[in-house]
Amino acid sequence: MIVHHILGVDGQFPLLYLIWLLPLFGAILLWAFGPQLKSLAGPIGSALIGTAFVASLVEWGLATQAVGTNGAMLYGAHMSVLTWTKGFDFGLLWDRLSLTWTLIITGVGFLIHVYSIGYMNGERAFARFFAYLNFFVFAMLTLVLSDNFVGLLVGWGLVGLASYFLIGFYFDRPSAVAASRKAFVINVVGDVGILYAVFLIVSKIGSIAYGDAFAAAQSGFTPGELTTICIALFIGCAAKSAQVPLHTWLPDAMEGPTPVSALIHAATMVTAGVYLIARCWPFWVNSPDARALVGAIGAITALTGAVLGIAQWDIKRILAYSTMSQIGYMIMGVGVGAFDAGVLHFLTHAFFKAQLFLGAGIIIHNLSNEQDIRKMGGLRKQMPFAFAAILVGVLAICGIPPFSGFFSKDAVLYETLVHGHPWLYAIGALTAGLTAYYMFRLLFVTFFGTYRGDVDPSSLGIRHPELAGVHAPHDENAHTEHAHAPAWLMSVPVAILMVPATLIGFLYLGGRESVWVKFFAPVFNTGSESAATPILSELASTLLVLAVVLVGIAVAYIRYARAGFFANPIERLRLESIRMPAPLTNALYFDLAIDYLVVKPTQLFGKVCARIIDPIVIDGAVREVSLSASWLGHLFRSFQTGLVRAYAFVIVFGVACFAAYYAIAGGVH
Amino acid sequence: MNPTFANAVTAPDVAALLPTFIVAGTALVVLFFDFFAPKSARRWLAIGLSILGLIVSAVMTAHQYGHPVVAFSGAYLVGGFSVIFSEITIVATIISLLLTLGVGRDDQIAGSSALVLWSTTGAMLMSGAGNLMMIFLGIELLSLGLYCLCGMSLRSTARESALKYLILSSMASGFMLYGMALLFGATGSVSLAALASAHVGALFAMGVGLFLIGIAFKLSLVPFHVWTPDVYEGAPLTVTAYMSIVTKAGVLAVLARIAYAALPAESATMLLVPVWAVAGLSMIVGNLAALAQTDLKRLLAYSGIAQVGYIVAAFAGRTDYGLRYAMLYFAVYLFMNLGAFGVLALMSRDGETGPQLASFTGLAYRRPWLAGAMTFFLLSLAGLPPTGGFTAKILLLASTTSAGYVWLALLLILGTAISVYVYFKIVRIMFVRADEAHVRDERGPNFTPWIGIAVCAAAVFVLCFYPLTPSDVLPAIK
Amino acid sequence: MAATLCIIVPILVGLALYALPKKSDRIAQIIGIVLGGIIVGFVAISANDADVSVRWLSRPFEARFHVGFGGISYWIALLLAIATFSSLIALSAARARDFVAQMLILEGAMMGVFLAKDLLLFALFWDFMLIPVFVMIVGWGVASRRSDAMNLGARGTRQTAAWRYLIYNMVGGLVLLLATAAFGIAYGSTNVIGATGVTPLGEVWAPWILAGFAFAFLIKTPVWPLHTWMPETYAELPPEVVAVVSAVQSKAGLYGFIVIGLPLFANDMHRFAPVMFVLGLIALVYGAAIALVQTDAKKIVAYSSLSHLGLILIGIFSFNALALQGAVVYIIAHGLFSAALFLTLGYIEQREETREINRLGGLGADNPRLAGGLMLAALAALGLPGLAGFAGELLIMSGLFAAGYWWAALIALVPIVLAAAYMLRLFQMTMNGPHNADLPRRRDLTWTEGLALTPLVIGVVLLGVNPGPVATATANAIHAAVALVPGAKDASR
Amino acid sequence: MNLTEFAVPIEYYIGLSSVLFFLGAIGVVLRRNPLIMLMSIEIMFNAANLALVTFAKAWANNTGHIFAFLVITVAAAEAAIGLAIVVVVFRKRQNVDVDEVAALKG
Amino acid sequence: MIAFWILALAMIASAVFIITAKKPVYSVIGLLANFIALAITYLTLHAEFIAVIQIVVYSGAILILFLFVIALLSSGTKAFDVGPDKMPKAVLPAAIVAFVALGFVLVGTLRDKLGPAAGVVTATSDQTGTANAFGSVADFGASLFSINLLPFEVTSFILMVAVIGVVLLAGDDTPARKTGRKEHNRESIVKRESITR
Repeated sequence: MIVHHILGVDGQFPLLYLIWLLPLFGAILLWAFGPQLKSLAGPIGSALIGTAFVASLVEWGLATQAVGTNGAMLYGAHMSVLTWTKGFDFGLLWDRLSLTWTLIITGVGFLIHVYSIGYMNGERAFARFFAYLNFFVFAMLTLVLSDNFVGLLVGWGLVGLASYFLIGFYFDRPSAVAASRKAFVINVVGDVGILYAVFLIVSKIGSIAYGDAFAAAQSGFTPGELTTICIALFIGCAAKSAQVPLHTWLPDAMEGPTPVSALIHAATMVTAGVYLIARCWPFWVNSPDARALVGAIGAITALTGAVLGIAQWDIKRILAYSTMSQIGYMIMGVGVGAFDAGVLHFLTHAFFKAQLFLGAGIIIHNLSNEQDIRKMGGLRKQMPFAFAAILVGVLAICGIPPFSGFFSKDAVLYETLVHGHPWLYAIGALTAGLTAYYMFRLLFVTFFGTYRGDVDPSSLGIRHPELAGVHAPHDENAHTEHAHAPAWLMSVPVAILMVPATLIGFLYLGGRESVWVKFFAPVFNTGSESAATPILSELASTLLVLAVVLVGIAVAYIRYARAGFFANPIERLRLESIRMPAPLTNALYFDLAIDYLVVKPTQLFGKVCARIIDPIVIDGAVREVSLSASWLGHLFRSFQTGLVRAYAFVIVFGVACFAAYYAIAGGVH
Repeated sequence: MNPTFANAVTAPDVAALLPTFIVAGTALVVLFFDFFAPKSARRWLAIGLSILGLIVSAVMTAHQYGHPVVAFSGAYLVGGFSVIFSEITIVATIISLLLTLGVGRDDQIAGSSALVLWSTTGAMLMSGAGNLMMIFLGIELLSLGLYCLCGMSLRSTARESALKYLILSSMASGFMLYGMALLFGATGSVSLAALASAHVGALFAMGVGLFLIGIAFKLSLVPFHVWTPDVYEGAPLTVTAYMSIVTKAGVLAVLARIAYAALPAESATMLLVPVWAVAGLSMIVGNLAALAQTDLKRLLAYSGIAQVGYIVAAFAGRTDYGLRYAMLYFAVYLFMNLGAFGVLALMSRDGETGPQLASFTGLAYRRPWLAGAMTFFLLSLAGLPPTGGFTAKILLLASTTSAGYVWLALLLILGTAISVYVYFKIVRIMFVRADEAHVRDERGPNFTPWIGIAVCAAAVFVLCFYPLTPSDVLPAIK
Repeated sequence: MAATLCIIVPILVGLALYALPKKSDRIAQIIGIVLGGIIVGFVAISANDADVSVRWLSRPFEARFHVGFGGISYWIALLLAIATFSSLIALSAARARDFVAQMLILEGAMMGVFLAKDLLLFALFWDFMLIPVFVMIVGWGVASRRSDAMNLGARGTRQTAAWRYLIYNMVGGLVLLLATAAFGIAYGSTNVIGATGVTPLGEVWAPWILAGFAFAFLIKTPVWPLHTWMPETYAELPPEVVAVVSAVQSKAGLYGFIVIGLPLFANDMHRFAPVMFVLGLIALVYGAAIALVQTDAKKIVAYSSLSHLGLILIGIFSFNALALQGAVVYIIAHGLFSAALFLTLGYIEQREETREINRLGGLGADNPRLAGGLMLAALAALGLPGLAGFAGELLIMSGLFAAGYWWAALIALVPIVLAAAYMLRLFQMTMNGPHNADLPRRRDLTWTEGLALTPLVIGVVLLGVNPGPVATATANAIHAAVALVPGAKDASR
Repeated sequence: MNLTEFAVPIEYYIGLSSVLFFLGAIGVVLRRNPLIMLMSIEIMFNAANLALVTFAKAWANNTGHIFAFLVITVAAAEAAIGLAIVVVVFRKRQNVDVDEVAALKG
Repeated sequence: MIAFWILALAMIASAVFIITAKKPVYSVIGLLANFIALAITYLTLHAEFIAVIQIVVYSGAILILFLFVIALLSSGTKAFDVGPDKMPKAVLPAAIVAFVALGFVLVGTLRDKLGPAAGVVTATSDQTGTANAFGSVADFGASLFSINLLPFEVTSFILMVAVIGVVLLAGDDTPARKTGRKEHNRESIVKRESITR
């Protein structure tokens, strides 16, 4: 008997199929007929996603209507799609959590699609790009709409694949190829973690459905098993959401086109971990160990991301580390049990980070793929729109009220206190300051001062100009065509994004009594566990964080926006580049450690097997056998001398043996 | 009191002997008609008459099946068991004669046919022999003809083979004879029936031992196999083909009779262990030695050593199944081996020497049917489906394991595994794509072997799916 | 009747092709494709076909020509038919008449293996199917194909590949023969595959007989350490053949464990399980580790097969119904994607005349369809959720876990990560990166080549989305078999 | 007729025949002259005959005599064929030495 | 007894002489001595007919045959030369092995009482001799033509084989006198090949 009572009622919502499959249809269409569609591919792909977004809204309404707005508030839909075998039933799930994600995926996705029409205009593989994007949306929807762990895992894997495709979109570029592989493999590590959790769940309850699993969360598992499940699931989250130590793929993933970074590696896919934890809240609620662990790792990630963000010069890598850091916040939030706060941060982050990336994309696009902020400067006047976009994003991410980030970050930080983790709070607050510092650093260095694009790279301290940032042109012919792209295609989505990036935080206005919390109250039915009174009141916490943020901004201002900097920015940047501490330039040696602790030993093992055990030990033994057979063959051949006497001798020898046997045998009787 | 000449021969005796004597008599007829035959017809006449006589004999032999007769005071036993071996002998002779049709000199054809027929007579006598004298005479009749057949060619290797065969075989006959003498001494009688009820003493054991040496020699079991490769290689191809079956047929019959009926039951196992041992040894050594061969006839000689090892191993345990499947396997061996020899005959330029391995290069693309036939026979020799070799081998395995001789079954498997390499070496080279300019396409003198090949292939195929295993074949001595 | 036809017709037609004139390659290929297509359709509609049973031997044990579709046989036969069909379409070998003939004979022989319901018949076809493969390595091995153009010195590898294939499998086949004979003697009949109510053999014989079967099965699969014939064989065989051999023939051993081992030797299978677990796990990790450092594209896939089939072996020996269903699914899945992989690698080798991934690179830009095909196959092989490989892996490992072998499931997860690494390495080093200037630029897949991949790719996707039909169709037989095994934990409630 | 009539014990005869027999065998193994090899074989046959005749006497059974008679006949035939083969093999050769006749080997 | 020892000594000595003699002619002499001694031994064993046959057939026919062949083969320029010994080190091992075999045979056969003393004497069907006539021609003939008729008949074939065989072996030796068939055949092969190529 499959139980769905926690997650919703069975119902028929045919529109769900449309939402889910429309992007897949788009992907196949664009992939198969890309060459024929040519530049139509972009609009078609965007339109499909847009339709899906509208459909989601309609479906939201329909679902609300169907379930009614009565006190139960349990609206949702389960539809049986497939059955593999007993216990392996597949269906779609439509509840508030998946709704939230669906709206972001299709909504922000739609905007980024539109943006991409401009950004990718003139690329040779234009249609393929949109096919991948559509495929990504499909995969992400699979992930969030699935009503069971395996369906989630399928989506989980497919988004990884889409991410792989898009990171490696410029597949003739070795760095992109390497980055895509790294991303995929690390993500598979995550998949494997989830797989393990699935095994455990299936073996205990014989079903993969969320409903069955969560129903059993309280009593169906031993605490140890529950912790194991949570940790295994979290391995998946860590890989997908770039948590320490599985985060190293994310900065490299910036090899992909900027819209991809915005959609996949900022707004949606990397937050899948947050979704998973939020979705599996019954497990977390019942497993304090997992909460502590996940919260801690979230905090560490947040800090690590911020620290590494300080040292970057590549605009996309700065944003990537900031993404990592922000996801750290989310994970910290959902990890400690503040599910709605974490999800809120996901929501606001989706907007402002998309905003930031798209803004950065405009810059990069206009500077012919220049990504190093040292070579920028003074862009405020050249690209006022981009400046505005980035400014809004920076203010939001730094948590300056009333921008959206303020509400969500504040909520997360305060909830950590509420759930009794003052250390996490401290780390979070520190990170907020660091975030403010490096984001404003980005802002100042990029937009203030004078333009440095024509300065010799080495004088800026850029050691390997060919390696710093990605300069390889997308396509030799593309440049000339860029000019023809209508500018509004890129600016309108950014402009639209600015609205939620600024305002969406107000959903949380009122804290526990806010619209947001009420909206999710039926989902995160955590009961009223008001734990220890926090050591700070909400207001105090907010003010403290704001103070730290302001300190960060101040430091950034002092270092990069004052006369001392503008006096000789080139020399200042050069010195800073050279004097950057080695641990920071080497990203805290995470890559190195993984290389030496995991990759190299595995390869060594493989080489030992391939070069020693297989050919020498196993094959050697076989070869010895066959060689001795052939040696024996030749030996017998050499006995056959052709001399009659020798033959007679052999026969007499045989006779002697026979005679010996029969002499003895005859004596026995 | 003394049996007189008049009642020494009765009508049933003559009837029992008739098929055998028809073969012998045919030889005389062939020789006789050869004087009058026109030159162009000598060949056809000789072979045709021989085959005719053999067919008549085969039919008559078949009629004896199921009617055991003890003829000539126990000297000759016909009926169930010997019929099978006699038929195998006759069929082998017919097929060999078919191969012979295009080979050799016109003026020798009648003589050689006669010798073949007499050798066949010897083998048939052996399969029915009821006493030691008959065994000895049968072997000698068989062998003497073969010495001559081997040496008849003008090639020096043929004569060398004859010399080697003669010397070594006579020596082995000597051992066998001495063994018989000791057996006579131990029992006071030469009849096999007396052996069965004899007291097993030292003399008896030694007699059996020396006798079995002779058997092992004729069956070319290791280490008494040394003559086989040289003689097979040197002898004319058709003689080799003939010899590879017919000698074994007669001697296997003798061995079966000895093993199953003519030894005291309580000590038979002990007395026969060396035979099983040399059979096991033959499987391995024969196949190993064949690994290194490039002359096809020689290779088949070694393979024959191993194959006989399989057959003899089936006697181990002396079960009904063992004999039955040994005979089945031997029948299959007859067809697959002669089929292979038929292919060799088509590949041999002078019809006498065996082709070298290299001349098979790319045969599958030059003469696909011939290559297909050869592949088929080799598959059978290796015990692979869809051939009689497969079914017969699995039945051999079944009987050997059920008799409790698992070690022999394992050796059989091991030997077969080695033999796969041996046989597939040929298959491989036939399918290798070669630079055809370097391969001389050797073609045999005529196409008559195709008849033999077709018969053999059909038989091998049919025996896979319809393995004839006659019942009531346990050898009798009375 | 359908089963009989599926076995006999390809063999007869194959033989008959030799009667065609030498130059009739085109006609032969068309005949082959048409026949292959007919067989696919024929198999597809024969799921409920009645068995055919004719007496073969009655002494010393009963043996019958007994063939039929039933349970797992149907699916593997379908896989075989599809794989052969694809291969025949993809075929581009020289001397196509002979090649098609051998392929058809191979198809018939393998049909025989999977449709036989009699042990002796099974053994017959088991050995028989080696022969066409041997012939094809010898006559059409990659080295020989290349020798037309450039490389005369590479004969050695082809020879050793052929020999290894033959000798290893022959040794296995012979031991199988011995075991079959012993079984026949001990049980009195070999007409037992798929039969119900077979009384277990006595304690003395059963373990040894099973050991014989297991030895043959392990070689055929192959499982470490009996695997060394495989990489070279797969590398040297023409891709059209290896697509069939790797896809289907290598499954014969696993199939044997399921339909012979489990129902007939339940006790002894249970006793053997620890050994099999160890071997399977070693194969699993070992194959993946080697695939990670190989540079020969086909060998990467070959070693990945070693790894994947090790997993199936473990799944079978966990005696868990879920794992066994997963094993069946994975058998089919692996067949589909490995056929696709080998076919695409064959296309690449044909175009670029090398398999060294270090020498390849950047092919994707000019050959999007080729890249797409390889990508999809590689993704299925690395267990991408949503494709066939994943479904099998998931079911097997869930079953393993449910049966209490959590540690085995844990170890089995490592190769999944490695698979991602080596498969992407394979894909990227051939398709991505800068184009190697030395390599000839040839055109993308022709439509026939694409067509050959299509059924496989469709199969991979369909099976990945819904393995239900395969899993449920075999559920009953598997439950019955598992019920015989002492102490087996059945996960499904 | 029984053993007591033997002036010489039967074992002596058998021992003698054994010794003769193996002298013959040694002759075959050691000599390179085909004629002497054939003679050695004749010795072996004769040794067997001696045993047969001895046992015939011991058992008072003349079958041994018959056997010996047949053996003599066979030996004659064999000698004839053997000598013919020796002649055809060695007629054209320089040396009468079986070691020289070893083209077939391996 | 003394007679036995003398005969035995003569036989062994002559046998050793045969196998060690330098020239085959000497061996023939040794063989003659051996046969005569053997014939006398047969007489001591009451095998008169066999003794006679031994003299007639062996000494009379076979030895003469040997002598003819020796004469035939030595008519060439170099008689009975031997080439280099190809297995010079095998003499000793061969002799040792043979003597070991002999030892085993002796041990094996002579360990027990031989003949009827070894076991129960059973009346066998072919035991027809009477005390007085044992070994005589009559006794021999009666047995030969009654119960041992078949073996006797078979010997006739053996002799026939010998006759035909020797004729075939020695009859036609020179390639020049071959019939045309082979040449004809070869031509046809060549023709066939040229057609097929």
